[in-house]
Amino acid sequence: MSVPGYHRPKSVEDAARLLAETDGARCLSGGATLVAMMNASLAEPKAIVSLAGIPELAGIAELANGGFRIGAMTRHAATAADARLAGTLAVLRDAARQIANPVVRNMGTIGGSIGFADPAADYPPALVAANAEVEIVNAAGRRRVAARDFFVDWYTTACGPGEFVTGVHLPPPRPGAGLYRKLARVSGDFAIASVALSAARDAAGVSVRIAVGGCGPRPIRADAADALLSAKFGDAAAAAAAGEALAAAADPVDDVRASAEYRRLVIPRLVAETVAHARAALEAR
Amino acid sequence: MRIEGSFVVAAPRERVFAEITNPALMAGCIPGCEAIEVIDPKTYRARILIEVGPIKARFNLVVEVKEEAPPERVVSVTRGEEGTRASVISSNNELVLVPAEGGGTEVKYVSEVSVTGRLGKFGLGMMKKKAEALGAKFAENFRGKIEAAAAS
Amino acid sequence: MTLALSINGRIRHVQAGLSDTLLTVLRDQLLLTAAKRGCNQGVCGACTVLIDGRPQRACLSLAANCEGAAITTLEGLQRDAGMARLQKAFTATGAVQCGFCTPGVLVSAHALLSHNADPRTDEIRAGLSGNLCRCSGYRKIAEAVAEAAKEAKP
Amino acid sequence: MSATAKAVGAALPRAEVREKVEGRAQYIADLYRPGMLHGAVLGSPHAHARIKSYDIREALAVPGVHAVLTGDDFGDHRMGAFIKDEHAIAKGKVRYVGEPVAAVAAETEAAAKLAARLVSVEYEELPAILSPEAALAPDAAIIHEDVASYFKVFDTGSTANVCSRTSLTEGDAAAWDRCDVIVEGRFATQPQAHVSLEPCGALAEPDATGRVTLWSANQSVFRVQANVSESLGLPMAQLRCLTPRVGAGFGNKMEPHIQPIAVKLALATGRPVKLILTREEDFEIVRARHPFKLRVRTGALKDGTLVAREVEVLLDGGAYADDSPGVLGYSLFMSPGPYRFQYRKASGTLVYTNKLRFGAFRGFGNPQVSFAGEQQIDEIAARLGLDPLAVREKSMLRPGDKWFGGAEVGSNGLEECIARVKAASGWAKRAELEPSAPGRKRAMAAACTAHISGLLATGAIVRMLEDGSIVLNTGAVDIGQGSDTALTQICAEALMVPIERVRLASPDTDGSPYNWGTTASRVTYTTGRAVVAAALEVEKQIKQHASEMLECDAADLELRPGGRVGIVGVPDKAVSFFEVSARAHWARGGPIIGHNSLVFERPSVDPKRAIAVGLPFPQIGAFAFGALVVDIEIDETTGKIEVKRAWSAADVGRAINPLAVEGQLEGAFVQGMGLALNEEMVWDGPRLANPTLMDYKVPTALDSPHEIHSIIVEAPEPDGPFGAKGVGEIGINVVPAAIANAAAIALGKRFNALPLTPERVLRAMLGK
Repeated sequence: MSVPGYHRPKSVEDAARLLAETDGARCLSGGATLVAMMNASLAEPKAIVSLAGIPELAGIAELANGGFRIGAMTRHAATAADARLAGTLAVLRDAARQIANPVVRNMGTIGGSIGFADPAADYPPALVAANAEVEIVNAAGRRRVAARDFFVDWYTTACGPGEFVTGVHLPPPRPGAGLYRKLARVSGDFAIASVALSAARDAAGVSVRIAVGGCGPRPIRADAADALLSAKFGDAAAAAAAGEALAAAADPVDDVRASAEYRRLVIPRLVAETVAHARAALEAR
Repeated sequence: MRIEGSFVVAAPRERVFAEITNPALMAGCIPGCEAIEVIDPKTYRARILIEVGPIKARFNLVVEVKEEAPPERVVSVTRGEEGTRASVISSNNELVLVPAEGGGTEVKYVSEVSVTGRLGKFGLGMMKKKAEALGAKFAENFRGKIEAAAAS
Repeated sequence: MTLALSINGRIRHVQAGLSDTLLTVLRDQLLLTAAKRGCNQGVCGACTVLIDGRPQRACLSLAANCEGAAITTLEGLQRDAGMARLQKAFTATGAVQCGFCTPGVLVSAHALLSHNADPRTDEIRAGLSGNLCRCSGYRKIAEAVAEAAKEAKP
Repeated sequence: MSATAKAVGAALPRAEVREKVEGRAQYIADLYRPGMLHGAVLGSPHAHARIKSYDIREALAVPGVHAVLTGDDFGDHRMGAFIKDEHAIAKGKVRYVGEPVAAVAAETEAAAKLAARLVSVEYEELPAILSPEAALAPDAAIIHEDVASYFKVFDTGSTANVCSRTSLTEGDAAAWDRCDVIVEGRFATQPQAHVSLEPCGALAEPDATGRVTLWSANQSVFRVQANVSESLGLPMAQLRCLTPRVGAGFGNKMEPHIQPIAVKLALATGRPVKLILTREEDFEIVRARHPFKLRVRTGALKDGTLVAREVEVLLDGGAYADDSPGVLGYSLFMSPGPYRFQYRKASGTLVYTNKLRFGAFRGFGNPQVSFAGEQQIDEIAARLGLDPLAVREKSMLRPGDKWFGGAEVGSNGLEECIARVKAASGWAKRAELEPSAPGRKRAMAAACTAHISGLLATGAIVRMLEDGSIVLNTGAVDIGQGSDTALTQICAEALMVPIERVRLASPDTDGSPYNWGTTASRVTYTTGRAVVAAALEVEKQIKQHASEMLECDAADLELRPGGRVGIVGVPDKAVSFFEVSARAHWARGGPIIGHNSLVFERPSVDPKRAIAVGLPFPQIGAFAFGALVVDIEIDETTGKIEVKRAWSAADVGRAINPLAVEGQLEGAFVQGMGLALNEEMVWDGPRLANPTLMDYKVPTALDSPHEIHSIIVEAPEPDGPFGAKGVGEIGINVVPAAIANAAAIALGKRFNALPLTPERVLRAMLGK
């Protein structure tokens, strides 16, 4: 008895087929993004393929290698509450906790959020810092793309026509620290700028991944920054140099939240602060 | 909404000017341009599809060349709408060609774009960011076409 | 197209197209007007309802997508003891001024107390950070929620 | 409530709170009428253009459309609070992007919105004037070519793009020579959106005779009636204006928004028409707080005594005058602040631009001038090494002093306000405050303010029904600030009846006495006075009846709690209001009705003391006073300011309902925090770039401190109802100034532009 144009397939393959065959069809996950655009008559889909009926897309499952697969339909609230995302993976939990507000975190999903790929959203830099991979499906099958390559441009991802995100793969959590520092005008707003950092510590030393959000068409990262921080994690000069490298790699714009110039100014300061907090967390253990 | 940018093309100014005022070539360079039709030497009709995330906006535009000072300057006005007039767009565009060292040409473009309707209200932030990306893509396509032609 | 939705414990039949939201259906067809339209973009919180027990934005929920879900609006919580305590506390502490945000705030507060019976003030304010109020400055709202939680203690 | 408990002063719950917490309260968007159509408007794409022609054929062809109206369907009638410069819809010319150009009524909202988009309009674009400076340029395009011919309610001095100018001067300019320290500076404040949570809307229903009943989100049913009748050329009596519950206003709904268009659509279709603006249209079409540009000078002696203050302002008024001349005049009138000065001068110019009209918003210009004035007092204190509050105490207005221009000041509790916030905040030990974490700077600062409550006319009708219960009718709209409750308490107190025995009639231009509006913090004070006076007339009639029933002299009678009247000193000689009223209805004298009308009459300026040019209000109001202390922290990494605690004291004469007074002070503080820290309407060329709640952000529960201590000070106002004055606006006035003062102490940098965003603060910290 449902509405014409509304589909709720039971499997990923059915969903992929519907998307490929139906003209003007769009994926509906949590609705926080797509329905907001429909209300603004920015998006006028002729068909909706809801992913709510596909069991494998929900929930966070531990993988054989000790890593995790977060189904595309997993709501921010569930990701924010999952204690298994610890150590280096805590960066993702910290990010999920700071998305919008509790009510929207009950609706929004990780697949919907990263599919829309607003670079000021909280998951893109966090997934890069967590060294995650994004699982994509199309009519032909599934493939995985590293998060650092998944986010391509403003609101543009590696997903081609008819493709959609089915999940996120996280490497096994390594002992260490994971932090997401978000600067926004008010609580719940998109970031002016954000820093996502994971720091794995083992006998060999510290291995750091860092990414900056809100300051370019996609999450900003720099091999030099990762290298500098990993080599001398305790050193303030290294943190400053890493901050400068990331500011140089950034490509911020002026928008209603802040100016490009301010974003370049604040990136090194946020990086230095986040590194200091991560180091304190490591030393505390 | 002010969109500006510049890029260098390895070709002399006269050549670049000729191509930039050639609708057929421009059609291939403007990202999302689905059709271009010459109405008269000074007026073109173009249909451009812009996709930003789930937004699909197909613009029916009329481009009027206001001033032409070969080989250095073109001023044009674009007017049009998309969907059932869901958005109305108008922009004043200026293109300046400056000789660059090594015989190339620097193409500087500035557009003062006004969008009202659905895209103006909600999509302005996104459109501005997408416009920057479109500008870069145009430059890439245009340079590719000119330099390929020059090389052959 | 007719759609059967479970609203406040009863199946209600409504007409819905692909882009009709739950908020439009609740307000314009079922005349359940407690949920308010403050922004239609999921920011203000005045349209908050419970879907399968979780507070969500009715303006961002497509009616077609709500088939099979249990939808509860403020009108459906009138005989809920927890809601009665909240209503009493909001009345006594002066937490209601214009009242436009109140239904959404009460639904969010009700959900907050149902999974955190004794929240600290900062937890209450975090729990309500998705409900905008322009009149009260939030202080008396947070106090009212704390008051209702205290009342619930055995 | 027991018969003896007092009504005035009791922290009673809101009269209408039950329906609000049960979700039954009906706001404009919740109303439905049989056969109702839906309205929509088309906004102008241009900021300044002549309208050449319309083509409505495509719009009319949309299925379900009943009427498509353009400027041609509206007569050349104009409305406006101070200058009649505005049509009901754009006519002949458009003057800001988004200005309604066409309106449609259709079976469904979707059909109306589609049809509105399909109205095609041919424009001849004109140069857009987007700043006051551009408006004043010699060759600037003229926005209102025929401003000279508009009807004006005062000597505005309108010419070219100048909408009005005002100046007020008192004292001897030679005072500047006596100053040991003079500080001078230029300041700028930003446009702020009200963001009442309820978007504007209206529902108009014509009857067979063409008389229209109009419900709308408003702050004054009488201003709705006046504006609709003026802009449509209808006699006022042809309109009956009512109000559902209103989802806050803050000034946004004091003057008209979509009502005239809704009424015209209803008349054109003969059907009820409901038109509710989207949030985005509410941002783009209605009104906002004026951005100010100020040049301010303040002079003082070595010991901190304030000597001279001079203020010059330039206001962007937007496309139509609306309340702007009043905001200009009032901001100058309040610009010296609550201090003694030997010399005060304030002058300003208001100009038309091609932006949406700027109008009334809580504080009405006072927050803007205080942002400059209260910082200069702190700057003087810092230069002289004195305690900023001590400097204020030395020169504060004292009881008996007159206001700038010579206006009478009744009660004055400023001294107690300052003392109470000093004590509560631990002001003396403010230097010992420690930041809560490394990398943060902390500081405490203060500011003082005054505000009027008054202005213009109001009335009250108190009717005793047959059973002795009371119906009070005042025409005052409760927009959430609690006037229904406060006025009921005042009436119950005056007649010594339990509050449940008094019910308030909903404002209705057919039956309510005139009330200018819920604005200028005026309802408790002005309408409260009328209620007390009307109740007194009822008391006289009751005593007349009782004297005949108890065979005694009326002078020997007294009202007793619980609705009784008896002979003084003779407890058992009494009759009930029920018995009196039954007699009045069935035997003698006729039903008991008390009525009072008043207009605030005390002059704002004493010509012997001051020279006023173009002052838009010959009378102004009673004076309330306030003091604010804030405790803030600044994150040195990002420049972001967090307000940790605040103490806001206000002399409200008498708190009719302490809960409601605290609510006003706390709500005003957080709305003031938005103005201080991040709210800003941003233009991208001619169009508003952030007309959505995704892009224009207001403080949430996590951005505002839980520790907002509202402190009620009561210096009874001689002619106030039980001593009460207004409190609606005073709590917002100096929030930006106090936060800026604290930031200056924390960073050693002075901020002369709002908002104090992380960007602005970090730049100042780094000297960039």
